[in-house]
Amino acid sequence: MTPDTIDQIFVITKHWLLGYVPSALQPIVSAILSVVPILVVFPLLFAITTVLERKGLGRIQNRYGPNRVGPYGFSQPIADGIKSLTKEDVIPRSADQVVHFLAPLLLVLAAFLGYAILPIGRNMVIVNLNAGLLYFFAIGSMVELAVFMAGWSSRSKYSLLGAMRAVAQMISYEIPLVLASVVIIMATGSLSTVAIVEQQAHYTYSLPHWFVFTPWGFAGFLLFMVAATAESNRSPFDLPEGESEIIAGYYIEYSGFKFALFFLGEYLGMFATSGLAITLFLGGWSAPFSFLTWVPSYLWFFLKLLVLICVFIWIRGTLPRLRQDQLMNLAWKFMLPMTLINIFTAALWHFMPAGILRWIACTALLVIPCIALSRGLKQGKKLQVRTYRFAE
Amino acid sequence: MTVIFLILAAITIAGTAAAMSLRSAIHCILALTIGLVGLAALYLLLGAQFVGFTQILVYVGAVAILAVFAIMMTQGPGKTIQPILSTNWPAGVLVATAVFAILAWAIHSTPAHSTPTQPDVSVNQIGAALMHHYVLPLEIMGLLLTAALIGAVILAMPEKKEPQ
Amino acid sequence: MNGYLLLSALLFSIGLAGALTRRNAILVLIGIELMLNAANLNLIAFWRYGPNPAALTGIMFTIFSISVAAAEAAVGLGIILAVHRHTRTTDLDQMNSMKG
Amino acid sequence: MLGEGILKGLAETARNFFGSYVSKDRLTTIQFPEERAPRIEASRNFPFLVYDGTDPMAGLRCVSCLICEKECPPKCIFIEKSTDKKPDAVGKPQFYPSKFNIDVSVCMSCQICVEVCPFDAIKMDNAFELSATSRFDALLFDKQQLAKPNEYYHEIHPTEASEVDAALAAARAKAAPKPPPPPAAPTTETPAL
Repeated sequence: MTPDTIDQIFVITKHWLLGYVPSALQPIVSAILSVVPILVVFPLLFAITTVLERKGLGRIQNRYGPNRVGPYGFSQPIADGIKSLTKEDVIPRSADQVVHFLAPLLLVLAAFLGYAILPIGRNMVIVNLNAGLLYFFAIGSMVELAVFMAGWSSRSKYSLLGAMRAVAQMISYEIPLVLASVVIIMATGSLSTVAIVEQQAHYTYSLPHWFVFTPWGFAGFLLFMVAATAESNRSPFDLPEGESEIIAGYYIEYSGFKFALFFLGEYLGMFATSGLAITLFLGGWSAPFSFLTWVPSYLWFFLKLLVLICVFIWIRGTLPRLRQDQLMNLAWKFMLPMTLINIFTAALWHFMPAGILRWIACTALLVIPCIALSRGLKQGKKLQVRTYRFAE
Repeated sequence: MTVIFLILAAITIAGTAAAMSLRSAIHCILALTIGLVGLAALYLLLGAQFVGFTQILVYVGAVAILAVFAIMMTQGPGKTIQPILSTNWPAGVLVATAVFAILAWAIHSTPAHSTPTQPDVSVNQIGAALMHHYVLPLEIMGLLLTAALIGAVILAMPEKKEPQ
Repeated sequence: MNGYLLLSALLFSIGLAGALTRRNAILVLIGIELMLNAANLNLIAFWRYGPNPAALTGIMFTIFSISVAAAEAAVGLGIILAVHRHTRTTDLDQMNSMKG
Repeated sequence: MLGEGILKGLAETARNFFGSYVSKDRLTTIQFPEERAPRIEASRNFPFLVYDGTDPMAGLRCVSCLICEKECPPKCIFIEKSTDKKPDAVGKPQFYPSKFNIDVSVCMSCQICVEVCPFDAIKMDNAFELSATSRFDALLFDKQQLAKPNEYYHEIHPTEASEVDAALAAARAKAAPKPPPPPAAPTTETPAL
């Protein structure tokens, strides 16, 4: 079992299974064989993440996470699953039945479609589109429609408010998301995710050529992650489901399995965007050091995914929720100019000769506008000392 | 090959026909998105991947949401029960069928010639063509989009009440 | 090839019928959007089955036409909102007075 | 410096996260059924009847004077006086309750019955795991269920119990020599603890 066979174990089993299939059905069965593992692995990852999230948040707040169901609480998702399956599915009378039913399906469908272009391991990608990134953002933009359908069809003020907030937030954060990935397209010259990972899989004296180790790559990675958190309505940007103000945003009128579908859709969206972040900036399935390449490639992908999920949970445990105007200001007044400057620095990086001068120029070109922008934006809001007026 | 085409054509026609005939405006938009996704699938069938995904991104992602927002802002509360068709709707339908008849006759009479090769075009070629041969239209497109952006914002902005 | 042309002709006529008969201004705009899409389908069909697919003219034309259609949709909806603010209706039959 | 607040916040939560695995005193949660919080002496839940000696029915201090029944705000105490008498804690023959019911589901543990009881017969218990299946009769405690030995009283409220016992012992000493000159019949001296 040489390391290469372990690495290609899934590809070999797939071809071995394909051998038994009559050639007429070959394409369909090969498609099914490559799609089914994704449909199994990522919902499992969703189950594990719910436990990790609740235990992580607990430990951050100096308390235990769920530790009753199963050893250390790790069969909690099974309990949650059964609970959400057995719960009664209440549909409001005035709701619009068809759209109410279709919304969660469209959300989960869009979330799953996003995985078609993610290279999970060496030549382990479902379909290698040469316009892969564009496909991902096209599918990502369908999620907003599903969110709106959910909010509008339940005909309740809270859900409509939540849906409007969610759609406004997702639209205004889709632009920085796309522009942050334009940087990578410029550097690699191709939209296909497999080619992007190929370019990052080389090493110079055991350090990988990941894009995150370049100034514009690191800035792009940060901008991409902030936009990805906003795109999947998580942590500091979870205004659409602000429990304190509008109870639960667009999925308030859903219960039982459809409610669980919304969560599945949200988490799958989070995995898809962080998977894309790994592919673009953290070198997809390539090993962090040249002497570690004997480890199977898919392990690296899922290891990086777990690290990103822990960072998501960490940020969720720390940062308070942003107000709607702060949210919009951040998107339009800070992220958009920063991504444009980032594209400019990537171009500069491309044309300047390699060397320390290039590093200094690019980092300066990124850091100075960042500080100037944030100082300028803070100027407007004169944060005075908070004064309280108590009732006489 | 034609089976897939027929299915996708049926989806597109069903979606667009529903978009033009449903009573509630938001249902029309959702039906329209189904039609447009069917159309995008047709583009993929024709081998134009880049255009198919742009179509989804632009239409399903942006124009549909824009139309839905516009409807939410203009539609009063509750169901508007006034009739959905304008007064002289028979004339409209007549004109439409006439146009279709002429087009169908024109298509029918042209000799069917088709090159069997599926031209596989990669995104690099499109990018190269955009940047070299069509760079002027690209710049003008950028200008036009910014003008449209500013224009739409100014149009939709509430005017400041000048003191009469 | 003829199938695609017939389909785009049908889409065009559906869009035209919608634009001519519907009462709600936004749905007329949607009808126009549909006619533009029908034209795009025609362009791509001709590019695919046309004599010189390598010239990429069909695709270029469609990309530009999609972006123009998006810009037009934005401006059109802006106009509808502005009109709605004055006349409080989006019903096209009632917008017959040119006083504005 | 830009973004300093976020970094400090993240550092704080990271310290909490890893600290909770390292130093146990960070985690203050008590896993209820397995670990128990230390019982606070003054905590109270529902009343119980105190009896001296070993036989619960004979040693009951309650002389059914019905004051607590009258004073109880939610009226959850029900007493039936007995016909005959028995010697009470001090040795004087008194009535005793033939039936003494407290409806625990109604009682609001206000401790008024303890304050008004002249014979220190009723005290507040702090056992709180009293959940029962049926709502009505299961939560209506009768004399047998309410009676608890004096030792138990010492166990849950030590300081208060010792004061009460001292007062009782003094009362017994004062009552013992008062009987008429004929030599006092040796009353069965209940061992005052």
